[in-house]
Amino acid sequence: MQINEKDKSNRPNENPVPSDENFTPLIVAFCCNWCSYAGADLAGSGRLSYPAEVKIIRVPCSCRVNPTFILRAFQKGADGVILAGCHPGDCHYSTGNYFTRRRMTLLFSMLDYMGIEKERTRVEWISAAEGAKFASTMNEFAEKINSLGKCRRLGDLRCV
Amino acid sequence: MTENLVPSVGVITDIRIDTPDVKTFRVVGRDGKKCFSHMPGQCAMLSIPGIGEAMFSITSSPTNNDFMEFSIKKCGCLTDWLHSAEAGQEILIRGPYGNFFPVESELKNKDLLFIAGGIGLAPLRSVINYCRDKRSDYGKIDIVYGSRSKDDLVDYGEIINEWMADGGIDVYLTIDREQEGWNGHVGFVPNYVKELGFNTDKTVLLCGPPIMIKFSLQGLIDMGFDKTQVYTTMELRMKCGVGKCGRCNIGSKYVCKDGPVFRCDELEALPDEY
Amino acid sequence: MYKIAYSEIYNLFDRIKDVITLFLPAKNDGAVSFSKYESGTRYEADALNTVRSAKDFFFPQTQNIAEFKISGKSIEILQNTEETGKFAVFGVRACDEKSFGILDRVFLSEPSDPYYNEKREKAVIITAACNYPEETCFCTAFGIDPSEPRGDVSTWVSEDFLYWKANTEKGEELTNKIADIFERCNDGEIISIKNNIKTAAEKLPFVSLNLDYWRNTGEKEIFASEKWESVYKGCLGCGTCTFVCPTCQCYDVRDFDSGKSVRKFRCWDSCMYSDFTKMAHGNPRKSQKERFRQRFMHKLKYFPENNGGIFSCVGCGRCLKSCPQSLNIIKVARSVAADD
Amino acid sequence: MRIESDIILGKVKRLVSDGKADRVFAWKKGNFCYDTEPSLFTDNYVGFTYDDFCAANLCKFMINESKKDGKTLVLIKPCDSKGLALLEKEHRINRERIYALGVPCAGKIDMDKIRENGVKGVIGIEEEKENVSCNGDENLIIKTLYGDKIIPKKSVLYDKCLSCTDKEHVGCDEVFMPELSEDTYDGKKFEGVKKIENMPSDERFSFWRSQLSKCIRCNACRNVCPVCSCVKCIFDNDNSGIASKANSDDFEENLYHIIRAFHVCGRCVDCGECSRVCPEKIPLHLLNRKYIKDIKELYGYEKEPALLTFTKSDAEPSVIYERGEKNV
Amino acid sequence: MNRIGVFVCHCGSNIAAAVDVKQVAEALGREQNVVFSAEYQYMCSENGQKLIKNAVKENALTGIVVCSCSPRMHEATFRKTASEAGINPYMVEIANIREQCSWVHKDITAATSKAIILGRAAIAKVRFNEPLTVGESGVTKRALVIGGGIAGIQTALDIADAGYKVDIVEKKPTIGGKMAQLDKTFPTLDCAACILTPKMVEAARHENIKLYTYSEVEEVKGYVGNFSVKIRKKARYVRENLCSGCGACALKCPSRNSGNEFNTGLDKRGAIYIPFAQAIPNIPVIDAEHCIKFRTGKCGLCQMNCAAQAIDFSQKDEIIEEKYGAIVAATGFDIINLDKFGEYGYKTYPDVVTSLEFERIMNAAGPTKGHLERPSDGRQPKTLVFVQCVGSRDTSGRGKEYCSKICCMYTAKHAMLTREKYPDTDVYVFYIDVRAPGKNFDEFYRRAAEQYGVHYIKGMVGKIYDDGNGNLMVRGSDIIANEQLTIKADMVILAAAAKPDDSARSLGTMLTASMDTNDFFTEAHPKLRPVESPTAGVFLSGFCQGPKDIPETVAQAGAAAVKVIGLLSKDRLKSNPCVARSDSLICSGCSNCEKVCPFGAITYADARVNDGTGMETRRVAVVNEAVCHGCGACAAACPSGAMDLMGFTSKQIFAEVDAVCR
Repeated sequence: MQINEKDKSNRPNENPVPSDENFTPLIVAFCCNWCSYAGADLAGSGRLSYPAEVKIIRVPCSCRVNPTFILRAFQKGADGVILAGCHPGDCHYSTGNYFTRRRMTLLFSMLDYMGIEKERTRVEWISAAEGAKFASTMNEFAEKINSLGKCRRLGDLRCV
Repeated sequence: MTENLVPSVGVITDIRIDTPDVKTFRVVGRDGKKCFSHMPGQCAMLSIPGIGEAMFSITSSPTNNDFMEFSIKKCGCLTDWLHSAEAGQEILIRGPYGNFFPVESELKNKDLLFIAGGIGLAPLRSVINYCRDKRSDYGKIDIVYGSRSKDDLVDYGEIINEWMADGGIDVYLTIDREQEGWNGHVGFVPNYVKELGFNTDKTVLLCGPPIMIKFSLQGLIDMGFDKTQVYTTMELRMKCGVGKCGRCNIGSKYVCKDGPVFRCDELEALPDEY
Repeated sequence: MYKIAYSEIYNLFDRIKDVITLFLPAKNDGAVSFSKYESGTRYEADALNTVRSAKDFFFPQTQNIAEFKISGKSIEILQNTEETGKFAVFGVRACDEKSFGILDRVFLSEPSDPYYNEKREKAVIITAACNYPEETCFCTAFGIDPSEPRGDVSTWVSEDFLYWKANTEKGEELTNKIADIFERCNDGEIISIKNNIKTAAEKLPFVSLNLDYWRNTGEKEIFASEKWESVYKGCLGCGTCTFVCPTCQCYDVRDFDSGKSVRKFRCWDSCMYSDFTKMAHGNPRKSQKERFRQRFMHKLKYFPENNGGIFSCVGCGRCLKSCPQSLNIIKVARSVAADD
Repeated sequence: MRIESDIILGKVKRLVSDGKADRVFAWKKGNFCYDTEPSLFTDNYVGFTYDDFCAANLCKFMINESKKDGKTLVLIKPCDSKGLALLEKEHRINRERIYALGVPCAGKIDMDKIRENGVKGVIGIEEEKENVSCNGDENLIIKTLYGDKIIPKKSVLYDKCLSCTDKEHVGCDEVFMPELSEDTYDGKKFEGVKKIENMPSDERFSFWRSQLSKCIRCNACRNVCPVCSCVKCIFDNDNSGIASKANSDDFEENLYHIIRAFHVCGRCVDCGECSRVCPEKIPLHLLNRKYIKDIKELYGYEKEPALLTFTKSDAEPSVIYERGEKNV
Repeated sequence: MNRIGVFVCHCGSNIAAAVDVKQVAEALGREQNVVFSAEYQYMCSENGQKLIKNAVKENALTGIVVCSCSPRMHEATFRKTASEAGINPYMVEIANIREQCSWVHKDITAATSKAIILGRAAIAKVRFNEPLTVGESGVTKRALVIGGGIAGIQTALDIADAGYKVDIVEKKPTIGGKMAQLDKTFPTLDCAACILTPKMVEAARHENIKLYTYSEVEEVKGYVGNFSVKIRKKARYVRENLCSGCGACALKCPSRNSGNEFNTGLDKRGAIYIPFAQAIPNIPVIDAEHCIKFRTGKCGLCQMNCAAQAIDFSQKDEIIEEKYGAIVAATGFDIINLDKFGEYGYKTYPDVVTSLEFERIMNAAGPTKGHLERPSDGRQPKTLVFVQCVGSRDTSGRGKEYCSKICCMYTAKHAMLTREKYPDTDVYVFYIDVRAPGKNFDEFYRRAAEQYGVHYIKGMVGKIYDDGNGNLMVRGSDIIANEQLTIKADMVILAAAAKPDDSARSLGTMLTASMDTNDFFTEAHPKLRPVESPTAGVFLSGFCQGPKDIPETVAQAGAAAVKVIGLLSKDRLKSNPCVARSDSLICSGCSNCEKVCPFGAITYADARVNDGTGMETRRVAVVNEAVCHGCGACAAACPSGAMDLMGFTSKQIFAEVDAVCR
């Protein structure tokens, strides 16, 4: 496309902008059913609060998460994506999270290489007993995304 | 017409179950009127945003001024969706597209022989009803229609109650295999046509699955018909409906624009692509 | 006819830019493409052809058509096409200019395509003669004269001057707005440039490309030729030739669900792609051979059949350069026509 | 010593007459001195060539060829041979129906690089007969419609040849005249990746944005890739949820190339075909090579593709946060 | 068309206090495909469930979304409700608006809008739910134990006692394994043979146990409950049904060149032999490699001397095919090869021996009849040096990184026994650490050091060499005294690292049971399922899972038996329907999915497919639904998207992501 070219100047500033008052980030958290989702439940039972911007999607194992799911979240306007699974060695399916670890390391490394702020992606190992860790991780992550502001480098302009 | 790719909104006002995998949808515009006028054999693009868009032949007769009907067989994303839709559903519609059976020229005053198989009756139904409504313009009408089973005969009710009741129309039904509760003819359409042995002065309108068209055409030629006497309609992947997107061609002809109705001698001059 | 010192060429561009949005060939990360001219943009005068052709201006890779909002059973249609402003394209070669005529036959035939038409009307085409045609050029085979490019304005370049000649009303209009930057001259000044180009063009390897076979043989016969079996083998089934081709015009109409609405757009498609004709219940063009054949049959037989013998090729040579596997229309045109 | 097309052809003919194969997949001389087309030779060898322009990797054609009865002889350059091995490992080819003849490679010439020298209207390319220095730095005489030009051969080799570290064939049935292969490695395999890694993230972003925005989604990179051999690519499958035909938004450019790189991650044989075939000259190999570098640094050498195996002591994803500059 | 019902639970005030449930129900009621929406006090209560059931019937619902507590709480409840209402239980999705919403977000506006979004995500997902049915398969009531050591014997006995048939496959001519070779056991010093042989006899006599000795597993097919195993019964050349076990053949055999495996090669045996006196079965075997008859065709002395006419030189290997419901791996251990440890001179000096060899030397039935004699000259050694951690805890890459666990204690045992029998012997032990964390273990070690006067030296041995006069010189370091020392030793005993038996790797491949880099079988969960392999129906017993001493082995053997019994007691196995599914139209057969599957649930088959371009035969992935656990690793590893996970399909997750981000 040339005349209809996605005019670069029309794209909102791609560099991080200081977050304004009204900015509420959208955070997608993929949690494995056996550890991290249960950890989130435990955070709930313990009434350990974290921002409501965090939306959890349950998957059987962190290894179910296809990179396209993460990119899809960014496409549709997520500002940060976090993937939480059992601690390495504790996977309910014994080896799932080892694959997750490699996949996500490499995927996030590529996003970083392409200039997409690496702080917008994260992998965390949270066991079913770590409700407090779940809450503190989400608080921390949300705070980081807040300071990064709207994700402008990976979203789809048609969706925002 | 310029806004050719932008459809208008239509409403499904009625859904009739014809066979286990065919339903007939009645569509009108939002204003309750017919969306546009057409000629028998022409098609329209129906779509549901996000699901898909496809070309369907308009099965109701142009003489029907109230609504359009589409008989749709379940065979893909969009058709699956439509089959699960309920009355009141809005859809997008654009058209009419393509050419039509020469009802006002070549076919006029001729004896007509309609041969259809399965869902192939859909495009012919429009012509049949058009001819019924302008009965005096046409000669004798014979209809040979067959399907896999009795349950797979589309528009069975209309055939029995209206067409067969009309004078001057002979309807011959057949099904592929014996079935309980069926006293009619059993056998494939091409063979049935041969058995019936029509005069060769008729003009034939033929539609059905490719294999049936092939054998019926051969049968007709064996009976002494000329290819110039036989019309058929084609169906291919269509996107634009206006001969520009470039995918529905058979040789140099675009089915959506130069077709879907072809005379068999024209078709024969084209590369044997389908 | 006007001329301007070649050293003043950027002043010319700046002038045009002030009057109308200007696009011209410029290098972007190693590939030359038509780019919007801003002060500082370097005109890539040496590049004979841009990687992609000028058809993009009228038939862009994606084109919004409409937008739909769905709630419950009802569908609402929203208009989402943007109006195009007037623009000029500088440096269009004779072949590309000729391709517009071919695309017009598709898009402007009834029913005329509104999106294409709008952009066509808004554009001022400023062509440039090809001083150094390349070995891949074979426009002359289609009766195109690289020394005599058409368009709304034609230009020629000598060592010292750029010559400017308006051919149409649109061209005149633009010329009048910037006429003060030029000096007048007469047509005779460019005769030697033209002759040089003609001499160079005569030496090109494919000037004598003979297409009589395609003109004189029936489509059914060519279609059934056994030659197709051997010519397509290297084809990857990619869309490179289609997308760089100035006359390829196949498109797809697709939906995109943004979550808020469904956007309907059309985008380039290629008959070389395996899913081009795929339907719910099968694909009539099953193998790459059939898809490959379709592309060349369309260019060399079907299109001429429907358009008074005009081939859907302008000899720009892009496919010769771009095909990853060195397949191209010349090889096909010759191999299928060959006697053996 | 030069690689002579005729000698290779002689060998091929001998193998076929010995019954090793029934047909030959090789290159055919085209319209121009530099154009060679992957071609199947069944009964004659008209146009057969193997020269400095035969850059195309033929191994992917074997997917279809090996479905046919009988055996196909295919010419395999050292860099292609890994692709063939991978196709075999992933069961995409029937190896028994292929006779892989390894042919030597002394680097292939990139016409675009010649054209970048301002050369137009090429009608012939010859190696300079005199002046062949002992270190093999040959010159090419480019004959054009507008005069001759002399260019050092090494300067116009494909980038993929300059970063080719391995001139040894793997898994071929036979390797012919391996001694003629020449080392063309410039010692800078990961330079390109490092250069980008060292940029600040804003710069990295604009680098890739501007490169990828050239993408026209012709799919040549995918279709030529010996690793991208899925019978149905997710990007072509309307049911996959991420199918797309054109880059309607920057996001789709990113998505396509990120996912493609990810899918070949750990499997990529670094043949460089993706960059060679890109009509827009996007350095796509820099994406794949980033993964090769990451894998090498994080996991070391492994028998299995990196994403299909693991060790319990693998690096945590946090390694990527610890390196480079921070955005917050 | 989807007809979805939404049910929002107040959970008393648990949800309703922080989420405006009315607003949620209203908002979700406006979503596409939602034809019914209601809120209620307690959805999980009888009345709540009745509400759901009625709504399903009255509105012809095809899908249900319950906005309530965590699916981990009540997903099963609502699935049952759906099932009772007549729709497929897997057409239910739960939006977790309690644990993950009302309990953690204080602000009602924020919590309510999040609850709506979570509800939307569940609605988006349920649109793509497919009815799933729980698969069932039968169970063959017979177990296979691979390995006839103490682990295998104990597992088999426990299973057999519970009334199920068990087969033991042992590759050696006799069962008994390593324990049969031991002299005494730590820390009680009771005689290994005395406690083992009764079990061997019991196993042989047990009506539910069938022994396949001198046999190996050749092929394993099938899956949990339905394994089909091919066992190669190697030719003994002795007809088991005729042999009386008199031993005359062995006595008469003129060949005396073969090392006696039972005595770790320290003495010789005939070509026809019974491994040891208490061998079970007590039937000799001909070692064809060394048999004169087999080598030259002449001899046959054994045949002539066999009164029972049991010798049969024409015997062939036999392949037995049997079906099993469960398989237990009990392949045991071996000691590592010491070729890479040149510094100890194991190969060079005959008086440098391994602990297992020492075990035989000390054993009354051993080569020296229990007298401590050194191999080189038969003299009684006066100075013994034990070296621990030979190849264990080794990070140099030559040995094993793990601790072999048993060496500290058996070395203490050896040292103690030596000192007890031969009080005039000097005994030194080089150790890195003494690890004695078992019942009475530390006491045992202290007894060796304190009461028996064994010299424990903390340090490593650097080199063992000959001083030129036929004396072994052991040079090592004493890191407590911080000095180098050299001991003139008559004999050196190396506590070589133990490793899984070599047969474990190939067995693991056959069973598709995952193994770690050391070839130990991986357990399904390191803490919670330590005796199960991730491959369903495969259980682990003994050392093959990790280093263990005898009581631990026996304990695990029992535990594995219980798991097997639990499995065999079922008539039908129900399988989770949320398993992977491969689309053969798209699958390229690349094997990526197979490689990441922890359960070996994926196999390949040639399928006839037609994707619209003609019929073709392709290699495609096939998921064994009975074996798949539904983790989804394959679905994410599949580049073409051919592999998907039911219940969590890509479409469903995309829909959820889209809904969450809308």
